Amino acid sequence: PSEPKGPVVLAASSLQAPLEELAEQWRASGRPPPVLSFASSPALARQVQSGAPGDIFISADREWIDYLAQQGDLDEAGLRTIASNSLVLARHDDGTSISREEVLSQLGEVPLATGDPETVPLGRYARQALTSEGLWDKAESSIVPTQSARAAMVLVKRGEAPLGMLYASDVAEEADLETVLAFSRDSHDPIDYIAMILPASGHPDARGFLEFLASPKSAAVFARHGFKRP
Amino acid sequence: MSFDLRIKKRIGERSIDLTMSDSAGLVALTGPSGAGKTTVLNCIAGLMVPDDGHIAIGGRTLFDRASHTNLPPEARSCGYVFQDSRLFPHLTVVRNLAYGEALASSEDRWIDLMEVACLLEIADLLDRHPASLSGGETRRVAIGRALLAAPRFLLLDEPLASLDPARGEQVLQCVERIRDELGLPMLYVSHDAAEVARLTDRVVELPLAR
Amino acid sequence: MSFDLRIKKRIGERSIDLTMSDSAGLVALTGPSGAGKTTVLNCIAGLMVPDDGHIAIGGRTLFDRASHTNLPPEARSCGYVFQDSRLFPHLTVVRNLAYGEALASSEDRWIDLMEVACLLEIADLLDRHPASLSGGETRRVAIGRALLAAPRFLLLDEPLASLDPARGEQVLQCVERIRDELGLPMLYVSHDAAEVARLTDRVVELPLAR
Amino acid sequence: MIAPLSAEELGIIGLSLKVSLVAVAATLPVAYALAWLLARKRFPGRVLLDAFVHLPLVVPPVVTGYILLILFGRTGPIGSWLEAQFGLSLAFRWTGAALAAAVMALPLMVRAMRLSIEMVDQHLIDAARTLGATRWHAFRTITLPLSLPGILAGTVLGFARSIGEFGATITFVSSIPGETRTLPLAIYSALQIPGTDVVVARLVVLSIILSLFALLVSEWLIRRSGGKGAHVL
Amino acid sequence: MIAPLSAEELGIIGLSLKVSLVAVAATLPVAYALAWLLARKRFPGRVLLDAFVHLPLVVPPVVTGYILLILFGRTGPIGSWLEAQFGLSLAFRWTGAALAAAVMALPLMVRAMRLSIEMVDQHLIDAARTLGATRWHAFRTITLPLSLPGILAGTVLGFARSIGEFGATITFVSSIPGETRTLPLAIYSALQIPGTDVVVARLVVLSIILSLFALLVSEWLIRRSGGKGAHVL
Ligand SMILES: Nc1ncnc2c1ncn2[C@@H]1O[C@H](COP(=O)(O)OP(=O)(O)OP(=O)(O)O)[C@@H](O)[C@H]1O
Ligand SMILES: Nc1ncnc2c1ncn2[C@@H]1O[C@H](COP(=O)(O)OP(=O)(O)OP(=O)(O)O)[C@@H](O)[C@H]1O
Ligand code: MOO
Ligand SMILES: [Mg+2]
Ligand SMILES: [Mg+2]
Repeated sequence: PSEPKGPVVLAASSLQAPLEELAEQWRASGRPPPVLSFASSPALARQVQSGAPGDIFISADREWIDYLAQQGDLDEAGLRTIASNSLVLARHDDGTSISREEVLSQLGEVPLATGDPETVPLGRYARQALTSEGLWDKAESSIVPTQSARAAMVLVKRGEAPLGMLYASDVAEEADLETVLAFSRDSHDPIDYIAMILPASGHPDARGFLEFLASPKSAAVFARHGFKRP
Repeated sequence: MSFDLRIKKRIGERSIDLTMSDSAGLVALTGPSGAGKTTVLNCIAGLMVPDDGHIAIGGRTLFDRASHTNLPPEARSCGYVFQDSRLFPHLTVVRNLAYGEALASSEDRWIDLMEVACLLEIADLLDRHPASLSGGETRRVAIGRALLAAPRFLLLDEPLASLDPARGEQVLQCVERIRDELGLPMLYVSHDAAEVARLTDRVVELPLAR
Repeated sequence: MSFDLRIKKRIGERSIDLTMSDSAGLVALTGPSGAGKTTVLNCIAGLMVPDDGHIAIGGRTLFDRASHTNLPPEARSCGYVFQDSRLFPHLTVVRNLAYGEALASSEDRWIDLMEVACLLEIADLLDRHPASLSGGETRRVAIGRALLAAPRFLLLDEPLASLDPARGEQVLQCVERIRDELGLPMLYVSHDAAEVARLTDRVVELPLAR
Repeated sequence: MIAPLSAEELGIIGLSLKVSLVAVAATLPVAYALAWLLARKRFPGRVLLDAFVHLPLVVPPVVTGYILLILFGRTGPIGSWLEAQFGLSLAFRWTGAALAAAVMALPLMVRAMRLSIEMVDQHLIDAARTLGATRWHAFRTITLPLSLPGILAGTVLGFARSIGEFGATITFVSSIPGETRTLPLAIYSALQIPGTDVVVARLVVLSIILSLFALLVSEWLIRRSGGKGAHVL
Repeated sequence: MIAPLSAEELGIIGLSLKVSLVAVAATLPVAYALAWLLARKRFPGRVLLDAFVHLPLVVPPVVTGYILLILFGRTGPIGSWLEAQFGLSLAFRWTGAALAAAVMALPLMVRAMRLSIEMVDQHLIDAARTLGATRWHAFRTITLPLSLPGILAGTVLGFARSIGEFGATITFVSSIPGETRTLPLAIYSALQIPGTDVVVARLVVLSIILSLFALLVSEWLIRRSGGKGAHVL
């Protein structure tokens, strides 16, 4: 406990793998390691709102950033986009090979897991992307809405839902998942991970770590975990 | 032969050893407090298993260690008035009384609920719960419950405890009638010499043995 | 005046009404089962509140409706042998016995644990738990527990129930000694006429009233 | 805030009630049997069974849900068997939500019932046996009614836990409106969007009212039984 | 899988134990007092108090955590007061995790204890009073020891629930390694990263072992008390 602590980072759970790697790099460069705390973006946003003693907040959802800014809980000027993501239609890899057309013909017939379109960012993007491809009306009835991107991925991976609209980053590192269709960036709102210094922050390394996260070197790490450069 | 008993039982630090063969209908069991009278009754009722011996009543073998006979309590048809009454706290008096009656086949019954209620003067208690009964009232209900189960023999552990002389006398007369008219074997535990003398001349005294 | 009682109490469908003024040390309370003897003792001990009346024992007023006096049970210093013994199931015999003794101030005590254990022949039961005692053993421990609480008067609800003649005789002699040597007021509930006659000529009979 | 209930809210309440009632009703006999075993029998593996019953309490709900998914999902060993044999599908169905609620309620129900069974005086059962009752009859007429306070307490606990169950449910059967989106899942959903405090508050109040209602019913049942079940003289 | 525990795992276990033990120890007297009130006293608002005690069971854990955040956060009414008066900070501290665990365990503890208190024969307390015991002394020497089975059952339930508590904790105090990341939060964390099945399985097994241990201790305590607490003759 006597060893000095780095800045406290409140981050969306989906960023856990790359952030832990980056924190390790940061520590290896001789600075006190940051304290990483993960939860869902809404939970973190509410913690920020009630005066969480953190230094940096990284949200996976633009809406909560806007909400906090609106409430006067943060300063929009200090926002940095540190990574992006893209959307894919993935299928459970059951060993058979199957053409894209056959998969698309299954839309609406078999369960398709994705985030809840009403409440979860993944679902919102999925609806936008499918709509722009003209597939939403067909797919809508068979959507299995989950409460997190990761939960949707697990359902497809286990074959509970043969299809899923998932983040590319979640599909990248999993076996049993096969990308059927990658959606273009303009078929949906940008999927950005936004970081900022919290008003309550007093840690001298906070700004430094934020800049580190936004650096090209970090972008490479994010990319290795399936994320895109902002 | 009404009673053909040989019971050996160690309980705590006490060794109980009773051998008795008697054709009298009613046998009194006496002895100092802690001698093992209740333990003997529990063995006969099938609630405890003797370490060794043999239990036959009215010619029916209930327990025999040698032949591994050991009837479960419900098959022994005994009417047991417990020293501590043991009424069912969640049932009204009438449902306590009827508990065993309902389980007996009707041809075995030799007394009915109304007779019992009159005999023991418990007719106005029928809808009450045991928790609200006085000591003597509890005792009378416990006696009634045992009689109504159509028993083939009776185990009475100080049945007159807590009873006033008038009600005690009624119970005694009833016991005498059962002895004389029905000829049911009865084992009667009591500390009252006069009571015992009136009922029987067959007294088995259990010593305080180690 | 040992006893100056006027107790009116309705319980269930029964009305109990007892008035008694007596300077005798030991008064016997008799009456048919369900007459209200236990209820009277409970009122005196402070466990039930009379609907009306006045309770004074040995010159101390314990309850008086007119002046709103109502001492809590623990302030009444009574030694109560309950009809149903009520030993504490989680405590050993010796801790049951010592329960009240520890709460009494030492100058009020007039008997100690070893005397009680010898008198009641419970010395080898001291480390046992109540669940393993026989009926008479339980009774003796309950009597001992009441005596050890350094009471200023005694309420004995059929103290000799379940006791064999030898042990009953010992308890009776003890009661006589307490009566004669200590002069503690005692209310003695019993159904045994001989027992009562031997102890006192002051008998209060509680009728079965509606 | 005090506007009448919307059709959607009514639907959610109906679903929550259905899921919880089915879960508690189905668990009741299992829980009682386990409680009786643990209270009255000494057998090898008793402590293990005891530990197993406590598992859903100890393991985080999300993990329990995940285990249910692995076992009872369409591709899981039990799930595929149920589907093949009985056409019974739990995945993404309200029946799955009921299973999750039942599993989470089980340890609470067992403990309360066990406590009550342990308090039943064995001497009363002896008395029943001498009056001609078989083991089973004595159990039905003595042990069962005398342990009623524990059954009621367990049922209330289990019902409240079912009404509040979230983590295992959402992991096992997702949050499908009208099928598996019970009150807690609806509340969680609303919490995900900024500025829905009023919706959340309404739903929370609704769940509180539901369980207050369950409490009142149980109090009434206890009183109706004359509190007699509570006497274990 | 059966490699010895890593320093990190030991740290997580230590933290989980600390949080759960503090939570249960601190809740014990409060829970018992509430149980006694509910079992023995009739007062206006009794059913409301009963309902209030059940709340953490009914309301989804995430909502409970959110309410704790609002009340006990640094800017919350109670949180800021505690901070100003005693310098006690709960937000994002292990103490906050203990508070969350305590709140979630409370209803389970109260129910079990209440059941036991209700079974204590009032006649024994009467007997104690005639022997000179004040209400308080009779409570300490009769009611308290005779309700020991309920206290133990409640403690086991509460401890198990604390060990498994997730939703309220992560919402209230986040998941800070070494400070608030208890076993369930570590499990959740591991579930977020691909390829961590072994880590998850190890952590789940560890939580099971912890509570198995708690069970064994409680069984041993019951046996040591000679099972005598269970007799309410
Ligand atoms: N579990 C036990 N452990 C040790 N001793 C026991 C146990 N149960 C009973 N005993 C002892 O066994 C002896 C016989 O008990 P039992 O109840 O048969 O006596 P009893 O003759 O009926 O006496 P009483 O006339 O007082 O009712 C008693 O001394 C009692 O203390
Ligand atoms: N809660 C109650 N409800 C109704 N009646 C009650 C209640 N409690 C006691 N009684 C009745 O009050 C009467 C007096 O009871 P009490 O115990 O004082 O009698 P007792 O004289 O001690 O009798 P016994 O010699 O049989 O012990 C009894 O008829 C009893 O049934
Ligand atoms: O503890 Mo949970 O996973 O929010 O029900
Ligand atoms: Mg006996
Ligand atoms: Mg009486």
